[in-house]
Amino acid sequence: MSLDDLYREVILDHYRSPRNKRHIDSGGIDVHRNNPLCGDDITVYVVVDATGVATDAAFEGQGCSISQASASMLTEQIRGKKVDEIEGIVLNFRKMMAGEEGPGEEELGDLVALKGVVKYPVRIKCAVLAWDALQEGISQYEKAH
Amino acid sequence: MSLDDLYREVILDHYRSPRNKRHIDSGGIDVHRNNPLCGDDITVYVVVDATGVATDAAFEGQGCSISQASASMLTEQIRGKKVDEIEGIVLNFRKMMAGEEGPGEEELGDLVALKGVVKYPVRIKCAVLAWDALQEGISQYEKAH
Amino acid sequence: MFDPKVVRKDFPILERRVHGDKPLVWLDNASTTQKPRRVIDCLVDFYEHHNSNVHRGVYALAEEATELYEGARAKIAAFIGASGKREIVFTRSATESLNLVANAWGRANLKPGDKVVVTEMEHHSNLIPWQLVTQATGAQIVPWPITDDGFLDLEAMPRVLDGAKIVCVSQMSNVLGTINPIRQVADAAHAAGALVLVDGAQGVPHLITNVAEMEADFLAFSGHKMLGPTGSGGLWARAELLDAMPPFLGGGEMILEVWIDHATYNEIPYKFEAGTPNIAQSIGLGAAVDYLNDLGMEDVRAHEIEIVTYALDELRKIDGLKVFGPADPTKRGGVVSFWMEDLHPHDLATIVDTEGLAIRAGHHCAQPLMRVLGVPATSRASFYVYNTHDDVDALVAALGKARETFARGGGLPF
Amino acid sequence: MFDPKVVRKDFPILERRVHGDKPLVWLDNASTTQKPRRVIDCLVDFYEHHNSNVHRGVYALAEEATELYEGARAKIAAFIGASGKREIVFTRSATESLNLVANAWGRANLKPGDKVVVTEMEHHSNLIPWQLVTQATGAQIVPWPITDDGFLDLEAMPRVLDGAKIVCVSQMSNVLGTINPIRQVADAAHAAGALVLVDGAQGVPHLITNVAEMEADFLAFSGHKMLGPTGSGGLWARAELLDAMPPFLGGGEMILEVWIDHATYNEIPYKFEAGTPNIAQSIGLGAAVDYLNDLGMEDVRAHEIEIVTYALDELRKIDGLKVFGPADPTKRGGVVSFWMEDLHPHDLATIVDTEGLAIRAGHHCAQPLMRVLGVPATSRASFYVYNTHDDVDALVAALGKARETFARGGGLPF
Ligand SMILES: Cc1ncc(COP(=O)(O)O)c(C=O)c1O
Ligand SMILES: Cc1ncc(COP(=O)(O)O)c(C=O)c1O
Repeated sequence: MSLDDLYREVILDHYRSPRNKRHIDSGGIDVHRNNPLCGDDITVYVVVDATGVATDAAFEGQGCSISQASASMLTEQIRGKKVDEIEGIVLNFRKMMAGEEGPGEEELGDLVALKGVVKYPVRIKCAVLAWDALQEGISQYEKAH
Repeated sequence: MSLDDLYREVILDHYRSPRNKRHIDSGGIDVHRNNPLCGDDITVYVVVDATGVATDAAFEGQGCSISQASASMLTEQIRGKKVDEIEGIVLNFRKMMAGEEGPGEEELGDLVALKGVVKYPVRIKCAVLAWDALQEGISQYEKAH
Repeated sequence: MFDPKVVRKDFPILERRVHGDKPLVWLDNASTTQKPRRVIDCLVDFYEHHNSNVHRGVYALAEEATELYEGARAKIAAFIGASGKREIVFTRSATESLNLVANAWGRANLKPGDKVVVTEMEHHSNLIPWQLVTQATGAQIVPWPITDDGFLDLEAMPRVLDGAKIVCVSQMSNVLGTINPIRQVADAAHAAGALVLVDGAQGVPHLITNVAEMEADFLAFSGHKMLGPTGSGGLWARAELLDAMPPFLGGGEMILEVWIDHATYNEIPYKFEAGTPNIAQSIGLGAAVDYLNDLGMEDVRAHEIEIVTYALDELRKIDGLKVFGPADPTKRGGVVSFWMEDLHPHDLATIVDTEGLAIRAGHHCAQPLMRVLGVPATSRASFYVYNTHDDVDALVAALGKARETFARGGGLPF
Repeated sequence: MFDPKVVRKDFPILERRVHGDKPLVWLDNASTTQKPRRVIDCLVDFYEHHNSNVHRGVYALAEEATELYEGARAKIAAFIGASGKREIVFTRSATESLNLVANAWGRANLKPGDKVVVTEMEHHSNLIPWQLVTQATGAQIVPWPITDDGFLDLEAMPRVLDGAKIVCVSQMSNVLGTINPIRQVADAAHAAGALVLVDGAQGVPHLITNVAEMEADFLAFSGHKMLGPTGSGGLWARAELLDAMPPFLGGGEMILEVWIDHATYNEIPYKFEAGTPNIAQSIGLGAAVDYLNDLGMEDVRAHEIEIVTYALDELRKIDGLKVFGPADPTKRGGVVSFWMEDLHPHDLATIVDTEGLAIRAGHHCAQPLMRVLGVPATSRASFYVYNTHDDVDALVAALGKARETFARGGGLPF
């Protein structure tokens, strides 16, 4: 097992300089998740406009490089996308985390760097933490609309 | 291990024809004991007169040959004795059950037949059940007098 | 169909001799079963290669131990037809599982006057927890009577179910061997608005058990009675019920976020597994399930019917011996309780022990049932996959010896 | 004094290699310890020769199993200086023992407004059970603060004890390593009319423990953290307290006489051991106690002080690494929690794992303490009798590798 697979440069970069790490009074998606294994916690915020487009996305919280980088990349990847597109990204990301090869990786952008996590099963929970929050947020949004 | 050590003829005789197996409204010692291992239960009754002599002793209950025979012999052995003599008998009986050799056996009469029980540790509880009740009764009596 | 004489060879303890040179004949399977080599090896392998706490570590051994532990959970879920492994909570024993339901479900759901139905054939482990919780909540216990031939009295069913909140019933009686009609009970109970808690301590090891077909709500089982290690057992419950229940024990692993005066709880089943669980034991239970699956539960049951048929036939030939429970071997499991005239069960068990046979004497943790049967205790022989006709013959011979020791007198000594 | 390099040879798992060819370095002893050959052999011997349920059978194997099980109880009683084996209740774990006290003692003795004191360094297992029982009874939890250097704040003692009913305190912290002054706490608590529950999960394996000298009322301990099997543990309590407490779990063995709606209970400790207990595991714990006695607890402690001294010295040489808890090795156990600048503990543990080292990262089931320390998590290495200076050196080297992987950035990432 090579650690380089896990700690790709782009991951360390997102960890050191997280994008969109700030609070939003979103009035939209605002979901907190915690990983009881290690105490990592993440809150994901998404502002969705009237046409169903995520005009802003951000996160807060603390945790390991994997959970932080994953959240940071998530916010970049979903910004400006429509909610149903975002659902597709969530699905593709989960597939990647389940070790499934396949199309859709190109849609994941930087997130492909997280592919190496698959070889570290206990760390998958870190990578998906923000995504669990996002998915919960989308369900809540869809119930409300 | 020979079963003859356990099931001496005198034990089977007391089992088949228990002595003093009846209820007494003793107004004196009246204690119930139960063996949770097997559900055996015994109540021991002793009438003690003003001079501290056990003028009558009896038991009720049901259980295996060892517990029944032991209770039956107990009633025979303590009848007509003074409470402090009875305490001596209890002590000698317990010593025998603990596998201690020693004087005092002659005082135990038929009870010596129970000596073989020592080789069957799980059955010792059966043999001492009535004696536990008697001892509890004596303590209660002594507290009250 | 397996040959029990071949199966025996998998169980090292069956080589034992007791009281000098008497080969061990293990006929107390309703109390606990012996362990096959495969289960023992599984424990040794765990401690020699994978021992670690589960769920909490990021290192190799923690990952291996967690995978083994969760793998065992999946095996057990499949074994009883659960819809997923989140419906399986590991416990130490059937007793702990039953207490979990009484405490977590009972304390949250019972109010003064509520009825908890408990059959007259229940083991103390499915009765005392309900006594404790009804005493705490003001609910009351309603006994469900049995018939003279040892079945649940179905005529009494409408009466006992009326107003009931939960029905506590064993899948198979550990005294009578009776197999209870769980599906029928569950349908009636649900129609009456009650939940059904099945005590599967005897049923799961011996019968083909499918919780979906049973339609019950809770099923407690005991790993050490199905070839697993001591300290293994579990609870199945429908996920919605587990989700809605408050936790039972508190501690590590069952939480999400903790402050000094409150906390949020983990998802099921972890919400109910506080602290370090019985890790090696639960993994060992998984190995026992593999072993039973290899034998095939259909064949386990077929062997049981076969040996009970033989045992009942042989025992009935003995003068003055009364067998309790259903006469039809297809309606009962491999538990045979009996009374032999003139011989208290305790004496009887001691005498057959000197011949190498382990049978149980006593109230079998079912004192209310003993009162219904009108006996202070019974003798009980119970069979499992490694028992043979030879074992039955040995029992019959030993009973003959017991009879000789206590030459006949007159009637029951009580 | 034993040589840990020789002791290691008794532990088969320490031969393991992980991630290819990396020798296993087990530094998560605060979570669970490895098992010596003697304990594993004891389990195998039990299942191959003596396996039976305890207490209830009259046959040879039941007698043997009961003698082994009760023998283990006596060993444990002696190990912690209890006045007799009736004061020892076998449980699965420290967690179960703590829940037993919270439920059996707590539900019977706490009223609205009563105070339950819990230190800020308690493990969730000594906190959540009290949350559950205070929520049920209307009592309230009072946190006992700690000082900056990781000790109980003794200045706060009079305030927190005022009106307290029970004080819940760990013998040794599983995060800070702090050894708490139990005797002093107990004397003050008793003077204030409160009982003292000691969580000995970390203390009993590592310190010379004598309940008579401690003057506490309850002591919970965990067998699997002291070389015993998973599923072993226990509770010591003063006999008068156990006698006066209502039962916790209901079922077989804990009763005397049972009717449908009420029952009388067995004498202690059996009143608290419902159903089939963790038989083989408790016997295995007895074997672990034998092993520790052979090493000698004085020497176990001396080795611990020695290795912690070395570890603290080496870790302090690392730039940007902060160790939590007392600085003086004689005032702390073999648990070393630390934070390494720029590296989240979770990442750190993954990296050192690839070098074969098992260390723990996270909140260590002590979230309230994490808040007090101002960190989301820590890394934790914890030592036991088989750990050597080589293990410390391997840790230091692996930390170097972690630092390399995460080339230095700026400060704590939170
Ligand atoms: C019907 C029944 N229920 C419950 C139990 C208790 O199970 P355990 O021994 O796993 O606590 C038993 C076994 O003694 C039993 O036969
Ligand atoms: C201080 C402390 N208390 C309680 C526990 C819980 O013990 P167990 O694992 O036996 O449930 C632990 C171990 O995790 C601990 O370190």
